Amino acid sequence: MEKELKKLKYSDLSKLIERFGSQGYAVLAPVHKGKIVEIEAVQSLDAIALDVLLSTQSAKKAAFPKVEKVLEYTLEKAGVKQQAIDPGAYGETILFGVRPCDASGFKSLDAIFGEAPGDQFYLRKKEKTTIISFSCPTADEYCFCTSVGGGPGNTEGSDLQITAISKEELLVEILTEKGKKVSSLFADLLTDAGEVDKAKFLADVKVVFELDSVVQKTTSSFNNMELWLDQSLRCIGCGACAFVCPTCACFDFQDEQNTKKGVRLRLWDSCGFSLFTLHTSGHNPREVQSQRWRQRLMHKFSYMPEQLKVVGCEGCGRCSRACPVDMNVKEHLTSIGQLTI
Amino acid sequence: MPRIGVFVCHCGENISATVNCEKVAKISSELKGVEFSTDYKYMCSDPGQTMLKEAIKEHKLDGVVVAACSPRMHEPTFRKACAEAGLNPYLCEMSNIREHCSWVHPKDDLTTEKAEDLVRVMVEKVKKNKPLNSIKVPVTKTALVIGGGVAGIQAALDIANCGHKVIMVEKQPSIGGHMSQLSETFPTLDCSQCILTPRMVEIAQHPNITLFTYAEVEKVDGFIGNFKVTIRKKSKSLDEHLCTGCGLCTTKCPQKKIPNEFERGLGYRPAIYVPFPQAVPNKPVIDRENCTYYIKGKCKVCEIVCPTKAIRFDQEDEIVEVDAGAIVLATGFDVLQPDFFPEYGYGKYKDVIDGLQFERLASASGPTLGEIRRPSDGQIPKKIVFVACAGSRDPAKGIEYCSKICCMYTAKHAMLYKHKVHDGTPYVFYMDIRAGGKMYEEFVRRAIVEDETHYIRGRVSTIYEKNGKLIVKGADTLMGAQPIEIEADMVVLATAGVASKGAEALAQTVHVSYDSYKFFAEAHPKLKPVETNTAGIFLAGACQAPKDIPESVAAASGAAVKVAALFSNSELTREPLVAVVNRQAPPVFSSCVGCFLCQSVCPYLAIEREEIKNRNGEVIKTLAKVNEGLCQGCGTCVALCRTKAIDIHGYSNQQVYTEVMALLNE
Amino acid sequence: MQEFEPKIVAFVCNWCTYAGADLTGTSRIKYSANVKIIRFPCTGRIDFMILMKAFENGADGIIVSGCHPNDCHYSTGNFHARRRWIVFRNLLNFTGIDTERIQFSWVSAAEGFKWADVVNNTVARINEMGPYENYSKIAVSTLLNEEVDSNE
Amino acid sequence: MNELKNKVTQLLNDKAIDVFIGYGQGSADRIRAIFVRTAEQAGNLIFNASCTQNLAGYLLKHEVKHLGKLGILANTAALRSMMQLASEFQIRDSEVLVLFVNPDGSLTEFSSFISIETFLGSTDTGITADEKSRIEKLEAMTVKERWEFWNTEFEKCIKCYACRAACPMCYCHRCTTDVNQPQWIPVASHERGNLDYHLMRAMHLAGRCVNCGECANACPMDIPLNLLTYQLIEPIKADFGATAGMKADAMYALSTFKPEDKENFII
Repeated sequence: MEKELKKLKYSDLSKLIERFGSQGYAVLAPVHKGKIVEIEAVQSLDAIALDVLLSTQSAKKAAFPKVEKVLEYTLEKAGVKQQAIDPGAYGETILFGVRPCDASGFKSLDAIFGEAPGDQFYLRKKEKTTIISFSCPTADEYCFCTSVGGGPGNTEGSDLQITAISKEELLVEILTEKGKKVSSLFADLLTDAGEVDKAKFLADVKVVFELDSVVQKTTSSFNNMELWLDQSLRCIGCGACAFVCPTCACFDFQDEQNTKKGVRLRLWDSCGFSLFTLHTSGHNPREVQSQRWRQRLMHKFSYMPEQLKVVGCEGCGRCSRACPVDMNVKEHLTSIGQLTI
Repeated sequence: MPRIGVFVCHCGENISATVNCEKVAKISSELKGVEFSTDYKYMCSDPGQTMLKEAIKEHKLDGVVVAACSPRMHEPTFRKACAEAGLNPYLCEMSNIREHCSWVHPKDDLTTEKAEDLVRVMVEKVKKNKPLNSIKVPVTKTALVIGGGVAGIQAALDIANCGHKVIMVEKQPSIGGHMSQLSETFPTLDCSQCILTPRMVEIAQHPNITLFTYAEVEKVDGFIGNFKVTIRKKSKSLDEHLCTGCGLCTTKCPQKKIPNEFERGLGYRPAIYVPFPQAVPNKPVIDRENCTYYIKGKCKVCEIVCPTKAIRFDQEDEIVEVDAGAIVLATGFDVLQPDFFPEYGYGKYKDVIDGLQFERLASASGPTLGEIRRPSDGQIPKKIVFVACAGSRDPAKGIEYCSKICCMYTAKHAMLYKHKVHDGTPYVFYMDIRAGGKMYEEFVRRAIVEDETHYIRGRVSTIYEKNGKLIVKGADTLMGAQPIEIEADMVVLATAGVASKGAEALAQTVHVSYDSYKFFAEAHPKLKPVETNTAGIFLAGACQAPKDIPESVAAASGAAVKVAALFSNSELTREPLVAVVNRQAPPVFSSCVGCFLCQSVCPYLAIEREEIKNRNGEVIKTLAKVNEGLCQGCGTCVALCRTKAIDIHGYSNQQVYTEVMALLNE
Repeated sequence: MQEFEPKIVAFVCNWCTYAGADLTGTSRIKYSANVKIIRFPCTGRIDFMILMKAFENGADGIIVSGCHPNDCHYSTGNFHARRRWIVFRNLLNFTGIDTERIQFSWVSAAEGFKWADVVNNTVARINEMGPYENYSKIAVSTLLNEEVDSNE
Repeated sequence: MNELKNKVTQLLNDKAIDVFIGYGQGSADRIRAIFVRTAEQAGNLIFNASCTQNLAGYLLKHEVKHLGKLGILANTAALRSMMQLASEFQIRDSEVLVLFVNPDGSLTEFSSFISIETFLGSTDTGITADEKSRIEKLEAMTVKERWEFWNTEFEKCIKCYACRAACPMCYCHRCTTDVNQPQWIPVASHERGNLDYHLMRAMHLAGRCVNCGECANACPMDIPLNLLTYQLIEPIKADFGATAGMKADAMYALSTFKPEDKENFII
């Protein structure tokens, strides 16, 4: 649809949250939890951490939670009796105050879970989720959205985007039908924006590498084990990067049962774990960490662009911030970009 | 899909009285994987076992749960039955719905529900059971007999006569035990020494028997068939090979006033001494506490007079290590210590003595050469009061049991006294007369009728001295508790038999359990009276509970047969419930990381290091490996293992985990 | 609602407490049916995790019982177990799991009476404390029909 | 710092080692582990107050080991980790060349485990006052409050296993969490799975934890995991006289015992 530009008084922002609530929307937003920032259900504006650069975890859990029940069953004398879980049994949700990279992160997930026949547990939740992102007035040295085709004001994936244009005023971009529908809940608070130079209010994030060349060089570096080893020697093989990543979609199925009944759960998984590829035979096609690190980069910068026509990275830098041993993906990609092949 | 069979036993009324067995069988039949379920009056009976076997064949069962008594009782029975029906015995489990359910709970729904729970747990467990094959371990055909009293002697001779080696360890300088102290024995009144000494000599001369006197067991390692025993031979200060036992030294020793233990302090002995004339071995030892040389540093009279120069003052204790396949405990009993009876003046008045002391007085080889004379002045007592149950059956004294032998020996004492002092009058205070046994009741009658012993039913309250007489106050409960006072010349207390000193320590050394009185505990009060809970260790005689001579001898022979049976094969088959370290295909090999914490907890040194080498012979991994010959299956290593690489058959992680799951999730 | 019947699991050593409980039976001493015994070869075998599983699956109380010190059938299993329990209790207490709900005891094969006492006292105590909810609340969450998603 | 660079350069030139594990400048103001394999890379070595990461874990990393003979810049925690690893047969004496920077900036080279043991004998290895007070604060709470506290903490856990990966003592190739027959620890990062995992880990580290704090530092969700194992250090020392990582041949507190061990809860 045609993008609409409106203005909203900062002081009215709290009304939005109240109205969403009264209209039966669940509102998920960044919330301070000690040193970290979680994305959680909120009831009022003051609970929301709008000032933070980024939430510790990405917003993907709105449609792809870390633990998700997909099946229930009972063990009966006759055999196993299943009860399916309705993937649609979720209420309308508004994802509020997240950053553009969170919103655009969903395009990778859409591509992955959207492949026929389509992952209903993800899709039905996503369907019912409206994303109201806040553009980025600041950035830090881990940010590199602009190098992967995004930006501090990138509207891709957002239904509404809000930008602070003064202490009192917010610019509201209505981007999709979904966004329009939600904005109708506070249409009375909106005034026409007219011409606004949004860029003025956005953080300056330098482009540090040329994406196409990184994609192409990554692809052709598959056998350059020296490179991968060099980059990953200090990697300790945890799953922190994958679990905070807005685009990582790998999951594991686990049955939890006692002698009577059980549930099947879908859980986040990570290609960084040695168990991820361990075969029953004891053979592990990715025996060492450098291979797992290679897989992580190849998947995001080679396989996904090739197969899904989307780069599996939004440049949010969460993986690097979360990494216990300071694996810095921006730095690694830059060095790949500088390879001469 | 598993095919489990459930068999619920009524045990006559024992279970069905409080548990609804039909219901338990019915509920169990509804469990996943249960193919067949039934209840029956006596599962352990022949028809019961036959039914079990037929059900296994007919329903092609691959697992069996018998809900009945304690597995400690009948697990072997039913596992054997399963084996006979072609089912691996380790696919059979028992639910204990008798000892742990029907006998301890009232008749109500909860009790039946508990039984159902216990069955469900085992059904789930047995699904995780694996077929196992028993382990063969070699047997050292040598028996260790600890204690050289009549029980130990009997056990040793029986085993030796079956052609097996025996090592006997006795802590006194001579074997013989309490029996060698007795004068005559009930009910036949034949001389104790006369029947015992030939057996003692036989021990000394038997080609299959090695005798260590003046020695104690310090350490026992290993397990059934393969015990490693450390024995300390206390120094006798004597070269036994040179000593001829002439006894010259004992006559010349300047120390002559040492109270004689064998005579219970009624006589004296020198510092270098033979406990009694018929001692085996009949060679002296030096009692270093009382020897002038060891106290003052000079004397050495014995060394000077010894014709064969056999004395060795600088001789040290010797530590001997022996292998044994089985152990017989025959450490006997002690009698209560004097301080136990302030109210009876035992230890305070010379003429209040205990039964064993009376035995010495009555013994032809005793301090009075068989004449009954009171210790204080050597006068012949005209009135003796015998007090039965001195300590026994007396909760106030903490001894609730009946010492069993006192009634009989008290009657015997009265008789011996009467035979020796014709004008004397014996009185016996008793609670009940317990004379069960062949010719026993008749014997007591004789004491009462022929030897005119005055039996008074009642407890003695107090004894005190009054101008040379012992005033015994008591009551005759048969005469309406009428108070009685007797002026006696001497009082003999039939003191309770108690566990021998050091019984507890020994139990801990050999790892057998013991009861609250420190008597060694049998594996089963009725069906395993001579076995202990520790395989390969057996009980003989009064170390288990007070016993008279025939009983001790019978038990000893019983224990001997158990040993002989164990020795009848060169290998013994052991339950395969041992730990095992998992193995996987390369490059993993095992989830064991080789931290070897398991090694440090293993009491049997059963965990070994196994090096995995590549083609070039380089070690690429070091894993723990269980030596199943040594492993006894305690499973301590399993609980410690962080990678869960080590597990134990029969109580595997899968099994115990499932049991908890099943128990808590109806 | 029906009154509270505590679920108590007893993890016991085969050689002492299990035999002791047999003796309780042969002596016909009565105790509460709430306690159900799981047999182990030795307290040394009892993994702390199996106790966690018991709580998770709805146990209101736990009894762990073995041989008196020096009496271990395997000579040292109970000593190792003792250290394990000392540390484990510390940890449970520190993480807010009520150690009052775990009773440790030494019950020998000869102590049929003691076993009955241990059981009855524990049952009485757990009855007072009531059902163990705060653990089971989280313990069974995924098995009940409530959402486990962290976002609702 | 130059002394360090020169020393490592020399070691590499002399082929005394093939790789040196040390600290280098990381992103922003962070410090990271670097693996020096050439003389010029030695120039990247730094050492300052922020160089606190325990590098000992890398000694067991497959790919690092395969680079050849290892040298390492160890802080006190790393030295203790090495002692503990040695007592668990994970590293052998004189297999690794160990350098240590003294407070005055001078270098000490540890030639053998004995020398490390002697050094540790005279070093403060306890937990910090701050850590102590946090533990005491928790201990002052009621059982219920503690339960609530840890529940809120564990709820945050995403089971990324950074704590396990960062811990030098978590070297098992197959952790209990990875065992699925039976599935002792639920894989899911729901409250139960998280509680189980962290209790299990704390128990498995009891008597082995050298209080380096890597677990807590590694946690992206800021869970104070170190407190779980730290609060066991004092009791284990008091009750069993054992402190982890002080001797290369030390016996593990939970695989040994004293017949006279004291407790007050077994009836």
